[in-house]
Amino acid sequence: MRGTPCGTGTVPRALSLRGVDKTFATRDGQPLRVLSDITLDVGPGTFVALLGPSGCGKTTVLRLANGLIQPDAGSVEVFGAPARPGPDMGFVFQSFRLIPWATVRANVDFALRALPLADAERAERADRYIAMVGLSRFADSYPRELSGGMKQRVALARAFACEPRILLMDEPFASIDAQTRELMQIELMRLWMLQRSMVLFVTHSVDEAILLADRIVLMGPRPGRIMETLDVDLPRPRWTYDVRSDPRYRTLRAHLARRMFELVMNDPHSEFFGRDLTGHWTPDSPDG
Amino acid sequence: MRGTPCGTGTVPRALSLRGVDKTFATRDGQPLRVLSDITLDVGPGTFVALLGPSGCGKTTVLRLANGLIQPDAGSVEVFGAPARPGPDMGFVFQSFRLIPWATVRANVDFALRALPLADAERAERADRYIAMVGLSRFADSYPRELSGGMKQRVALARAFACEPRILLMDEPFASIDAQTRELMQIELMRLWMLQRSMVLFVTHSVDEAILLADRIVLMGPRPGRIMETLDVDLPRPRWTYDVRSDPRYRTLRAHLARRMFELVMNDPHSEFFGRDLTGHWTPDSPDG
Amino acid sequence: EPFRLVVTHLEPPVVPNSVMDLAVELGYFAREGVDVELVRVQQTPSAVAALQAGEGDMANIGVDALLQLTATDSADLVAVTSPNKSLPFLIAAKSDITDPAQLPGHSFGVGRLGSLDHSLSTKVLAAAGVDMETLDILALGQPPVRAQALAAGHVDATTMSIGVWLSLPDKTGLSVLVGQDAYYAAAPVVNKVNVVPRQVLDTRRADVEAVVRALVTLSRDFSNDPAAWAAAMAPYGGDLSPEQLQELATSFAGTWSVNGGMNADELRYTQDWIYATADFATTPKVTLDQWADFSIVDAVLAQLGVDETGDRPAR
Amino acid sequence: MILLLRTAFLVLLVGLWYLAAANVGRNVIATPLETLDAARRLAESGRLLSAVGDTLRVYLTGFALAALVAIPAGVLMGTVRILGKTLDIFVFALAATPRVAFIPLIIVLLGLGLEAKVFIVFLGAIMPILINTYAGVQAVDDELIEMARSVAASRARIFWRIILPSAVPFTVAGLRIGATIGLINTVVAELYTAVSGLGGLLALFGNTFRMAEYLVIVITLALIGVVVTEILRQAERRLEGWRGKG
Amino acid sequence: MILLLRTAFLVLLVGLWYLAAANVGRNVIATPLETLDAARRLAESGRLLSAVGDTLRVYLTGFALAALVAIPAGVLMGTVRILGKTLDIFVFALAATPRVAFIPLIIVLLGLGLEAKVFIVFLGAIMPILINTYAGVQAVDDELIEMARSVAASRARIFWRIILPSAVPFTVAGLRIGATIGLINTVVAELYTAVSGLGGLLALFGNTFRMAEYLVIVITLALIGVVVTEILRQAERRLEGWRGKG
Ligand SMILES: Nc1ncnc2c1ncn2[C@@H]1O[C@H](COP(=O)(O)OP(=O)(O)OP(=O)(O)O)[C@@H](O)[C@H]1O
Ligand SMILES: Nc1ncnc2c1ncn2[C@@H]1O[C@H](COP(=O)(O)OP(=O)(O)OP(=O)(O)O)[C@@H](O)[C@H]1O
Ligand SMILES: [Mg+2]
Ligand SMILES: [Mg+2]
Repeated sequence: MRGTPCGTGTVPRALSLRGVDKTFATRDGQPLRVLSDITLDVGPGTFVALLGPSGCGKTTVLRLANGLIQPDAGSVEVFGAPARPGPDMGFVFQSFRLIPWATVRANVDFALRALPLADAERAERADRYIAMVGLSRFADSYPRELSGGMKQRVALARAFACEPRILLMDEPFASIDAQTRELMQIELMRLWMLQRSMVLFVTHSVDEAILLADRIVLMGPRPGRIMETLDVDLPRPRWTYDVRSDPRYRTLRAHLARRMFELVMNDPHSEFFGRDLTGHWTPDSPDG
Repeated sequence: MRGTPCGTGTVPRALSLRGVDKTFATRDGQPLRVLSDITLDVGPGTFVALLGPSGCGKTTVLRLANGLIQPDAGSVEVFGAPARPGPDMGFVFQSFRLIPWATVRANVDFALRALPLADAERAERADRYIAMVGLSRFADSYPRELSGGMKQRVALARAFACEPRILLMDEPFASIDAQTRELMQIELMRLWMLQRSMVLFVTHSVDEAILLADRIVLMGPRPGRIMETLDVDLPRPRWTYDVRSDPRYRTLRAHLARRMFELVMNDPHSEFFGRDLTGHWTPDSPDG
Repeated sequence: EPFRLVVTHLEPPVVPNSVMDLAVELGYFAREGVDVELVRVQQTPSAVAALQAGEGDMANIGVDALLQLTATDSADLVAVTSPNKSLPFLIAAKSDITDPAQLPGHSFGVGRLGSLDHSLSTKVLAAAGVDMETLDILALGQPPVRAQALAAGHVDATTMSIGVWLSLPDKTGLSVLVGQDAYYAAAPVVNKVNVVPRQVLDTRRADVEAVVRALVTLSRDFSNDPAAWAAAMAPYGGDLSPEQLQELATSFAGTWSVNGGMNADELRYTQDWIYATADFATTPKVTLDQWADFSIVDAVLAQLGVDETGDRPAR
Repeated sequence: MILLLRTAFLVLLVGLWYLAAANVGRNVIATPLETLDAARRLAESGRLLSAVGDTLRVYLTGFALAALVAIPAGVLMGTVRILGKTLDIFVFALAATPRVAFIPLIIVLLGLGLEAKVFIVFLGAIMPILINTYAGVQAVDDELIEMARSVAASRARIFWRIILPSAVPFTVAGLRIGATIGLINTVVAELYTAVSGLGGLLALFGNTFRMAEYLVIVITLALIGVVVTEILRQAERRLEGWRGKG
Repeated sequence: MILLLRTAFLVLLVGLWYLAAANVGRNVIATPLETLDAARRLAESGRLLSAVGDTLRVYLTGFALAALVAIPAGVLMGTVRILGKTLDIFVFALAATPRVAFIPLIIVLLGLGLEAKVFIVFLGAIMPILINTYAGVQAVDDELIEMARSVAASRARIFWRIILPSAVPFTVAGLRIGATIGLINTVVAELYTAVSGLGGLLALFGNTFRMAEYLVIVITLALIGVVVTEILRQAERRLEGWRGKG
């Protein structure tokens, strides 16, 4: 474990954001306040899902957690030390960010270089995770020869292969079909269980959030702030039974859907505030 | 209408692929067969959803339909003439493809230039569709200042604004949260009803496919081929009642989920063929 | 250690200055016991820089440059000999100009305003009764450019050396307006000398003497037997036939530096004349002994005796 | 901040110059003070100004022409691949041939005046701009071009809105290099055709070993180069503002 | 196909040359046949070959040194922004100053031999490579750099695997331009220091109006330029293979 635990609690925190503010400079000179007073404490081994309307600042929270950008106010700590990128954190970017001039294998290898591995071991590990995401046949292909979903799987393999203690995942399954997504979810849960890593997982799917997370953080827009934090009290593993018929699942789901509806349609800061909806629409209808 | 209808049928076809084959050259010299004998006829005003595992060739079908690439065998016709890009076809790309040095407004405007519109009319239309996707506040921002979901909405606005007779959409809602996605689905249905345009819609969500489409085309992998075509016989508009409780919906959904499971897990051409699944898993479990 | 002689031509020129190259080729330096290595550069400034960099021991440079350097006290060089006191210049013009008197109103190419060739031409034309001011002067830079410009019809007349004139392959429409003899008669100035840094004069006096001795000996041999020069020059004459070379050799009679080319009267005259040109309007005055050293030539003449056929060694 | 560092570096350079002047002979480097003095004298006599005027006229005309020809030519060669592949080898051959070698021909065809000089500058400046624009167009993102084709954008619009902006960093770098080479070629032109301008003064002071004046001309040339590249930097800042790199 | 078109264009050029030779005086252009004849003579005498050898030695040494210095310097200036912003203006100033102006100083410091010549080539070739690499590094995709930082890649790895490959199109274009300017400067060096190589022959034949021989030298220089840029093209093809543009 890095550094010594500190902060308000006595329990060590894997990730701790306290009173974080973030403002971006925009081109017309107007500053854009993106995050306001974000406070979030996550213990090791916890799976946290981040839910919120488009543009509310989820990606920004992940970048702060990784130490890629610095907050304008407040502190971001990882295992008690200021957050900074390292091999113990893995990031699955929303836009994949593959190196265009590197093959699939070289892209995964690039991330593994920060780890103290022998050459042979590194090669073995890269191949193992490429196989895990089903791309062995394309290990020597360049990103431009891959489909969207295949690129996303390379990004997954790259983050998984580092076997990090903290996984930051930004809509990691958005471009993958339902069945492959399920396979990837299973692999993610396996890794998570095995390594007791902490996961901060951005998703647009309420179902996915309930299926995977210990805790769900709901964010609201403009400026991004935490609206609500919910614990998911469903027994694990959730794959082995029909979790959807559990009444707790149904209650949680309906609640989240209603809250999302409010955030998108009724929050005066929302981009769709006051939007006229022709056609009947119910807040707890399924999310497509 | 462009050209005169031709082909085997007497009904004019909006889009007609016949025996289409496509092979890509890869860097190691090995040709990669991507599509095999794709035949698909779509009448005007029809909404077709394209479903299939990651990397099975869905994007390639869309590019062929738009005339951006040419088939190695077979023919691709739009309203009876060989497919070629034009203002009557709109494409929502999987990777957005915004012009980085153009503002949101200029990105939408760029697509409108091919239409015979006066300057004022064009500006009005761009602003109207930017408002529709909820980005009026960001009309003068550059793509790098937008979140992932916001970029995707710009791509939507760009395609919608052209009000094309054929819409080719490649996972157009993948990066948007559930509620905003629903709003966008409603706008899409509105446009589609209003203009009786033909839509070819790639999605990873079985629910979304059933909710939106007249017809669902299921594709299988390596080489991409059409496995099955299903008509969705549910009354429209499907927003006004709880379509999910309709028994036809449940049957269709279960069937598609099972077929997808087979394609991903049991098809010897699949990347995940023979994958060991620890933990119980049912083929008709929901797609997260 | 070889004695490095810096010359500003790229192969033996078809003028008496070629003795420096030919002395190497014909073994005259070797016979005097000095191992001379020729260093070829394009122009006087490069030659001067080479001497200062210690990359050369002797250089053949323009007298005007030597005077500038001496006057501004920026180099310690002295002239010890001149293998070819004045390069044979002539004025060439379009054929329809047959008399210098026709020149006024026409364009005339010079190297640059105030340059040596400009001043020389002014003097030559003045002797022919033409005021340079009445001509349209164009500064054209390097001699080959001046010749090109004349051949292409962009100027009506210009000064060039006989070497450049002879090598012009196509002279249709051009003719010599003032020949080399008339030119020299009107402007009898020394334009190139061989200089050595004073330090070399002190440390390698014997070598310097040997070099001068070899040059004088070869000049005397060519003066006595012009055919020998024509024969030696045969590989370098370009398009010139052996007959033309022979003819040229004969025309050089009396211009060979058979006594080392150091005539104090000529040098003093040259100095005064150069100081009268525009370039030197603000240059501090110098005296002959600051930039010329006669002791080397005197020592050589003491050994070889004075040749009475030309090149009077006045002091 | 940057200004401070630049000034510090400049002071360092002048210091080095002092040292060099003190240690190398006077006919090679004049001291900074002598140079300043010579600059004042040249400026007062009006000679410097008129030479700068002559030089700028040749330089700017030649450079502007080069940019006007090279950018479209580079885009054309980059987009019409068959044309590019046929011609590029000849472009490189021409670029590698010393401009000085063409001077006799240029004199015959264009004479000794402004046209000849402008053409020599043009020949020097065109190559970097062309080669860089050509490279820039080839590096354009194919996905954006496909998007543009898909919305039925005209060739002209693709050119102006996609290809050209995407090649901006290349073209501006090419213009920078072209500007410096153009200036060098201006001096060459002023030496090898009718002698004039700063090139003429450079030859004059060089041949007569007036090193203080010589350095004034060299520094003037460097300053012209700085001004032109600063103008290009401002232009680039506008065009590349979307990157948000300031 | 491309080969055919290139040959056709070459034939066209030779045709134009014929016409030009027929219409312009003998003092300026020799006919292709005369040139061929001169080439044979020069080649047989061994003079051409030894001159090419001299020139290549100077050229390749100077160019290689320039590349070795310019690429790291450009990357450094592009990544350490404060350094880049401080120095770039001086780089542009130096680039705009005619190399010829430094020749007296170079001769005094480095003499007339190989060192001086190599240094002149180096000075000419370094600028385009540096300016282009600098521009290429500034144009690198920030998102990729962020990704690399996120996986805790070392500075060296970011340099070798992200920055350098992304700047390849810029650097190769810079090397192309640098190669051509380096060759031109080789000729300049051979003219202004101890005369030698192809530059020496060019001056010799130019000054004595032996235009057939002169053209042989010009064409030899152009061919050297072509060979070097073709080698660069092959290198680029390897490095840029991932684009799949052939
Ligand atoms: N570099 C930037 N410059 C200016 N504004 C930015 C920048 N990056 C993000 N933003 C703004 O910050 C806000 C939050 O962006 P962020 O990417 O964190 O949203 P998100 O929650 O991840 O959205 P999505 O679900 O659509 O990906 C948006 O309004 C966006 O416009
Ligand atoms: N330019 C290309 N060069 C080589 N192979 C390619 C190219 N484009 C696509 N492919 C290959 O074609 C196949 C199908 O790609 P396509 O993008 O059509 O898949 P898809 O069905 O859209 O997948 P996804 O759902 O992941 O986006 C993939 O195996 C991919 O590797
Ligand atoms: Mg995001
Ligand atoms: Mg796809």
